[in-house]
Amino acid sequence: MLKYILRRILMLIPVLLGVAFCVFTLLYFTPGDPARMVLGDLATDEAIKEFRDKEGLNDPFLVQFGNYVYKAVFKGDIGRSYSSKRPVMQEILTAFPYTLKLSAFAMIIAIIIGIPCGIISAIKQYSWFDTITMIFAMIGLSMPVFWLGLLLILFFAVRLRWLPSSGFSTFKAMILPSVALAAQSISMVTRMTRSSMLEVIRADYIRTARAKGQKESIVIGVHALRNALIPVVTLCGLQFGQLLSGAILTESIFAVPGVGRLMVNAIMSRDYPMVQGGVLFIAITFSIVNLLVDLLYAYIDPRIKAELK
Amino acid sequence: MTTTDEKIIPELVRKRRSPLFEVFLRLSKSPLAMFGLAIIFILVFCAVFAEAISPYSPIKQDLMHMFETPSSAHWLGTDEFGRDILSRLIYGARVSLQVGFIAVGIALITGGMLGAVSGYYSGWLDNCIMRVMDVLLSIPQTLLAIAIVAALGPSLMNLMIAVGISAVPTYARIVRGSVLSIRSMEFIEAARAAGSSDLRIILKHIIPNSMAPIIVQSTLGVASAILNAAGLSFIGLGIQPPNPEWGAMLSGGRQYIRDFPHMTLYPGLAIMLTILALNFLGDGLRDALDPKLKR
Amino acid sequence: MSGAYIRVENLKKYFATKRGMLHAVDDVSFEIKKGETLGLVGESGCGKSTLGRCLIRLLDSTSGKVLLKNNDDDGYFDITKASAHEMKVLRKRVQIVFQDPYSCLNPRLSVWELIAEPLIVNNIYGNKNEMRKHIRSLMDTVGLAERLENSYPHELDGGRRQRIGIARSLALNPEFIVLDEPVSALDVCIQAQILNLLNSLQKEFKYTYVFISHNLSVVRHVSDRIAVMYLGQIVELAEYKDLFKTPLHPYTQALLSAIPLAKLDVKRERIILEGDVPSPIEPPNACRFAGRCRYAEDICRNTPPALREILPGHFAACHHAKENINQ
Amino acid sequence: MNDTDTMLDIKNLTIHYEAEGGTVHAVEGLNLTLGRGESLGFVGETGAGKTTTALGIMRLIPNPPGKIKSGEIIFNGENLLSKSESEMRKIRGAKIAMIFQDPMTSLNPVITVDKQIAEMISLHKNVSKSEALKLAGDMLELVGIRRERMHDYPHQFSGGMKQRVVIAIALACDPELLIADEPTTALDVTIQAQVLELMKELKQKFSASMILITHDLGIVADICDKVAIMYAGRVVEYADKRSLYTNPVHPYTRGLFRSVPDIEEDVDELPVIPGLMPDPVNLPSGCAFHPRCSMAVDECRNSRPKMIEAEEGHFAACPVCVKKFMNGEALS
Amino acid sequence: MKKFYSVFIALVFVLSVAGASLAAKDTLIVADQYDPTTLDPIGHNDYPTSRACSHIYDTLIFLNPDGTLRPGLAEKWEFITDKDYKMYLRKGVKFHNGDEMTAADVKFSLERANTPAGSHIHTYSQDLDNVEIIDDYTVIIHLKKVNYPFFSSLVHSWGNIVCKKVVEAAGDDYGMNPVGTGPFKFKEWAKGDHYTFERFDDYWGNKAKFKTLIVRSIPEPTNRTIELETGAVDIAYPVTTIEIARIQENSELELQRKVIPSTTYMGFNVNKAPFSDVRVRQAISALLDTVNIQRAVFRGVGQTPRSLIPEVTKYSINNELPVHVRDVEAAKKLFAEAGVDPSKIKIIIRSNERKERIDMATIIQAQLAEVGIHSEIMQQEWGAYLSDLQKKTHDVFLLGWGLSVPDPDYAVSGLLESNAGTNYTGFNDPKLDEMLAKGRSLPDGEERAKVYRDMQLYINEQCPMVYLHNDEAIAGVRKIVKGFEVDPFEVHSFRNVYFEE
Repeated sequence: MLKYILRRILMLIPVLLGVAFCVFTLLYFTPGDPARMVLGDLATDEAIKEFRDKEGLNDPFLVQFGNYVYKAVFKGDIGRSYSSKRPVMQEILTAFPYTLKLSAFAMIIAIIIGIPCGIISAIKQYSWFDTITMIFAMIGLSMPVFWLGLLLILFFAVRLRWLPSSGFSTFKAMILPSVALAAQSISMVTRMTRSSMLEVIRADYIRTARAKGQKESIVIGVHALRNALIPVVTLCGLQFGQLLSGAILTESIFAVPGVGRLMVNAIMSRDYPMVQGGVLFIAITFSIVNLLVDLLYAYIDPRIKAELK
Repeated sequence: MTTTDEKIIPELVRKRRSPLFEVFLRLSKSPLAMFGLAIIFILVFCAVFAEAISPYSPIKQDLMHMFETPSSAHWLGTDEFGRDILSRLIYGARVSLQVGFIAVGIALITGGMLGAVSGYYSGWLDNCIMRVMDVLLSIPQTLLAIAIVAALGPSLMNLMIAVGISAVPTYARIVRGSVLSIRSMEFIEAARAAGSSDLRIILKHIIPNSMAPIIVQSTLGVASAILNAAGLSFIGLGIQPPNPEWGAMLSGGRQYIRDFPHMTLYPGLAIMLTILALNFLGDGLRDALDPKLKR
Repeated sequence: MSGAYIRVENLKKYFATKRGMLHAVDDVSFEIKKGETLGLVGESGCGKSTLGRCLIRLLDSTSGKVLLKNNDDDGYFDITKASAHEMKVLRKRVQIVFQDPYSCLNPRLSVWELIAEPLIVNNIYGNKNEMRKHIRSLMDTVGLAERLENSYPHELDGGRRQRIGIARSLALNPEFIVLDEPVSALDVCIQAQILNLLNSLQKEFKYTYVFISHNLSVVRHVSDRIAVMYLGQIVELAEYKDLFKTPLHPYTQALLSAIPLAKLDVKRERIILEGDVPSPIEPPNACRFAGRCRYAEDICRNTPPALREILPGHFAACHHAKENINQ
Repeated sequence: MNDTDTMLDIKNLTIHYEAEGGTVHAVEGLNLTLGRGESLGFVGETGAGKTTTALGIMRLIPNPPGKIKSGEIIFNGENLLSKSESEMRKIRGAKIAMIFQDPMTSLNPVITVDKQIAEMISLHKNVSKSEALKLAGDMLELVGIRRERMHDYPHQFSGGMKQRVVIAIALACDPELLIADEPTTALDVTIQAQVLELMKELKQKFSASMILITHDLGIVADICDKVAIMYAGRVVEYADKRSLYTNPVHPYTRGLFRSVPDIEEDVDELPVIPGLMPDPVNLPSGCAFHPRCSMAVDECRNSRPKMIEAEEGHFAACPVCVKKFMNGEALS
Repeated sequence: MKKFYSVFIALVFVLSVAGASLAAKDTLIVADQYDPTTLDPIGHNDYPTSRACSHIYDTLIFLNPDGTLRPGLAEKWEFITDKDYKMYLRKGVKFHNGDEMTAADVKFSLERANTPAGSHIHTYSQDLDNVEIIDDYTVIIHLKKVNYPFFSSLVHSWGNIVCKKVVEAAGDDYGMNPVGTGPFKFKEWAKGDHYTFERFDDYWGNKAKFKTLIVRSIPEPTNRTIELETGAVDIAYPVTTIEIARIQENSELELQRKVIPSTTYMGFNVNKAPFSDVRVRQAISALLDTVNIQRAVFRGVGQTPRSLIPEVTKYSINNELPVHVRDVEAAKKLFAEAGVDPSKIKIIIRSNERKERIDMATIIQAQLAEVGIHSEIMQQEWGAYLSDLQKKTHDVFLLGWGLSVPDPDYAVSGLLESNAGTNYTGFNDPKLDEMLAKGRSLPDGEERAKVYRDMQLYINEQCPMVYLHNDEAIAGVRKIVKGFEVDPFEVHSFRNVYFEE
């Protein structure tokens, strides 16, 4: 198992190099002079030239990229933010807990609501509950998060004044963004649980369990659920990865100072090292989450565990 | 050889019906899918005949009638420039559908080709392509799209390119997966046994059989492309004003949400209905296309 | 020997897997006479389907030869070395019918298109009318009603689907057909129908068959000679009657004794084999059956037995084959 | 048949599935009796309704789409169809156990085999958890699997071993009736022989009654006492083994026997039953077999044939043949 | 599941109660639009950062709301010559780390602005030659050349005095660990969300009347107002037009507004045809109903400027000039004179994504269309926008210019002086450059006033830009908050704020 994990981590290296290269290329060809962005519109031409020299912005493309990778790999240094002058890593690590909390809450909400709804829907296929749940799930899936966010603000913050409309420092403030972000995940988890459950409860071993005289609740709750959860776990993992990195819109609506907003601001202000580092960080997080999901998988499904060995 | 059994069971007589029609027949059994299809038809109609059906020009300002709530003159009210929201929504359908379909087209053609090549000629080429896709997949779609728009500059075309490119890996994976699964099926072997060439096998056997998941994914993909584009517009990286785009309208109405919620309500509703319709249709298509492969 | 229509010499097919080389077909040699049916029996995973596919080069062999007698002279042509172009010509001579009558038919093609495919890809007919005539006659030959030509495979039952598969392989007028478990997915009644069909086709068109199956009674019914495979190797090869009367290999004996007979009062000694078939990945250099064989001795565990002619025309790969004659 | 010895009596059982194209008449007015200690071979082709009948006895018909429309299933004098779900649960596994066709899929892939067996034991026997696990190990040994392997997952076993586990589960609580639904179809011949041998042995040991569902007349000849032949949702012939194998009466039974290639005799062409099984959505009128029957008369088309006793304990649902048989005429 | 819900609800309840009780009135919570970029006073040139720095640091001189100056860290000063100022420093001023502020710190702080670290505020510091230490409490600031506005610029946050020792020790990390002499000391900064400062008890002047200052960054104007209404924040700025009425109507809130020296304009690229022709510029200016554009977009906030030097800045003749009137006929005539067919003109109007600017551009577009001028709006994100403007290939653009220093020179030189980095119009006029140089070299007085009067008239005649909007600083304040006043330079101070329940 350990060998497998190591191999997976090794396999990450080319992917991350690729990510770094992609982002580097993209930013290289993005209009806008980072020197100007860093030094401000009042800066003199000399200052700008000096900055470009110092930061190596005049070097050929590949040299710049090589330098970056060299520093990142051998010195663990992914640079300093142009705008705040702080180390990029520090900036990300300040922002990351917000995003992590936001995503985790959203994921928890999605799981708490999605899995039971999916199970009930599957057991009572074609019932009114099923129909309504599925329609709601579809609506949740179709609801643009920025619109849902606005509606939530309108009702819960503006009309009812129950919850604050922005910020992310108190528990109350976390509710609206988490719910807005969770909406899509709830729908996806519900749908996935339902379809996976539907497939599983038709499986032969469920019939075997029933033939033993087992109670329906245990047949569903033990025999079916664990098997049905396997694809749901993958989905949750993927979703969590998406949430972690894709909470950009939610963060911008609710002014959550997370990684997503950090990234958007960095892109807007040509903060190259920040964008680089941020995307790399997100890619790493994403990959680690995927790895964890695969391990969790192996935990749930002994067949996969056997393959990993 | 006798054909006795044919005399015994005579019910199997059938006329040649186009497979497309069959799919439609099955689709028509799902009310939700039909609802989706109807909405899409209305949207396409709006998009095509926007000039004819919208009551006002989408960019004509009327500073005397700003922020009007819905009335008989302006069914959905007016915005901060006194522009008719209904007309802007109708024209917005054109933009959104364009973005959705062209972006998916870009993603489908690029991703589909990469995926097909990757799946059919497995080996180092497959490995190469899939590692590149892994790289793209590990950058979140929205972020990738933002970065691409930022690099190319905001415009309708660039928006479509950005949304399209960011969806390429998804299609590459789906196409590859479906090519792989079909390639391992016995009828491909049977076709080879019959002497079919690679090209024929790809064109006649693999592509038609991998269409179902791709069609479904494309339908859902149009939905997510529209959503993605609206998201980009919402943060100011989309279509340039005064062109009507739903995400931008939503973003524009955002600061008036307390006094004039109609400005955010209708564009939001339009986006949601469109996505909902496409999702319903996609789900319906999935069911309608499926039985051919599994039964 | 010169009468042989197909000669297989030391054919091997290995697959690389994560856990090592899978010896699917391991050093197999035999020959097939023109117009006969060679039955190939064995349990799942013994390599019989792989062998069948190697025979007509649907799979490339690892080593060895598959020699097909030329039509115009007495020479042989090695299928395993045929170029792409030569294969295209050969496809018209060698064909296959697959086991699963569903997955071997493209679900998007109608019955008509399915049967027409071999004709189209080999450019048999320039004329549409002639092709139509041919397809109609093929359908008639295999017992498919004309009205089914616009149906799709999923609308048909297994028997009819298998008829389509047969029609496809007959379309090019082949000489040699590999029948890969053509009836095992079918119910007994349908199975009988298809067996009859295959039988009458052979009579009419003088086909040479290799009939692959795990069902011994079916194999016996159709075959002239039978080869028994175990773990990638042929362990016994004989005329069907000889094989059933005096099985020489202990595996064949066990196999035969395991067939449930739909008859009462047949006294048989049931030989129940212990355990399962071992893994075909990196098999030991020994008699592969030794682990389950009740006669196994040291020699069996150390030296792999060769396929020897024990009785006239009756080959077996067992160190004790001679002793077994009397048992 | 002596009434006191009757363990299972199925009367007029009708089971339908609601499908898109219409109602599937899976089982249509089926009658069947099984005495204590007997083993019954239940033979028919795919779609004849064998498995549905078995699931009907277990009351495990998936609903929707399936539904037991009418009939009675008298087990030990009590009608199973009038039992509540919780009463039924006490019967399943404890009194009636079932072995399913595909051992590959009938074990839960994420639970170790000892737990799967112990589950059955805990449900019906008043033992502690550890005791149940110990008993599970005993059961495994009984079916010929070493005890060390009790903590393995199903995927670690071969097909034949899995089927042994399934058998262990079924027999764990000493059931009175064992229903085995094609227990060896998915297995290779030599493995099939192993499993059949085991079942014979265990049946003896547990003195259970058994219903063996199969399409293989050879297996029935090997194991069963009684045979019922099923066609299109009905039993068309029922007799003890000897009587049926020596004197098959119903034309379908005879056709079935002849379709199987014989291992000792050479025939050029197998005598086949023409045509196909009827569409269960659209069963023919009268005798469901009449469209394929060479002996069909008008009566067959119009009225549904009843089971008639041809000789003692030998029933067949074909008045024409029974009459001929009783008259000593040759049945072609 | 039920159990979970009850726990969940209880948790929500407890946390909300806890949240409410935390807000005991020893804490001032403020909502600002953005987060500071850094807390290094010379590392930026934006309002949120200036505001944040103003709480931690002091400048040598302070600015009164009326534009006059008063002593800060310098008790008094004298002009030795036109370009040498002697500053007498206040004694006993403590930095937050306990060190005393001395002349060395002043020298270090001001000279540091001329290093690359100070590139953002280079305009202000560029004429500084060096700072001479006389003794621990006296310094002389030497300029390279006469520059009267320089002295006023010392009130800008670039003139904040930092602790030499700390800055040198911290290096690049200083921006997160600031040490100043101001009334608040740095406590914590949750980037993107809020920063927390605490009262500095050893402050040399009047100590703050509350203990903790929390400034939250809330970019959405609606959200700022909501938070103000719900009492989650005590002061919120900036307040946008749409929110004004809401605050005014709320009996618990007070609205403060003040016209400020900030100008939004539409600039022409004067080096690109047809805008190189002054008549075309004038014609386009005449075409635009700027007064109504301003009204439509800002609806009662601010006004349409008539001069480049804002009304509240000295020497402005804004109020003497006539109101801009749309005159389509005059425009047509000007086009005719210039020999330009307006229907053949194609303009790309550039702007960043700021809503009001886009709104104005949208109306401009419509008004230009009335004489057949075809225009497109190109909305760019800030980085690409500035970078494109640098390339000087643009047609027209919308941009703002705010004054942080009360001197008219800064209103003009940054925008139109030929060598200014932010001169995006490309205006290159020796006459104007000369006027600017002259204005800088004169002390305040009649003569200087005349220079700027002529300058304003000259600019209006050359029309390198169309003035669109003169902003107001608007803040919403809870009525329990006393002693707060919006600052005309938008660097709002909390030094005198206290609560009255």
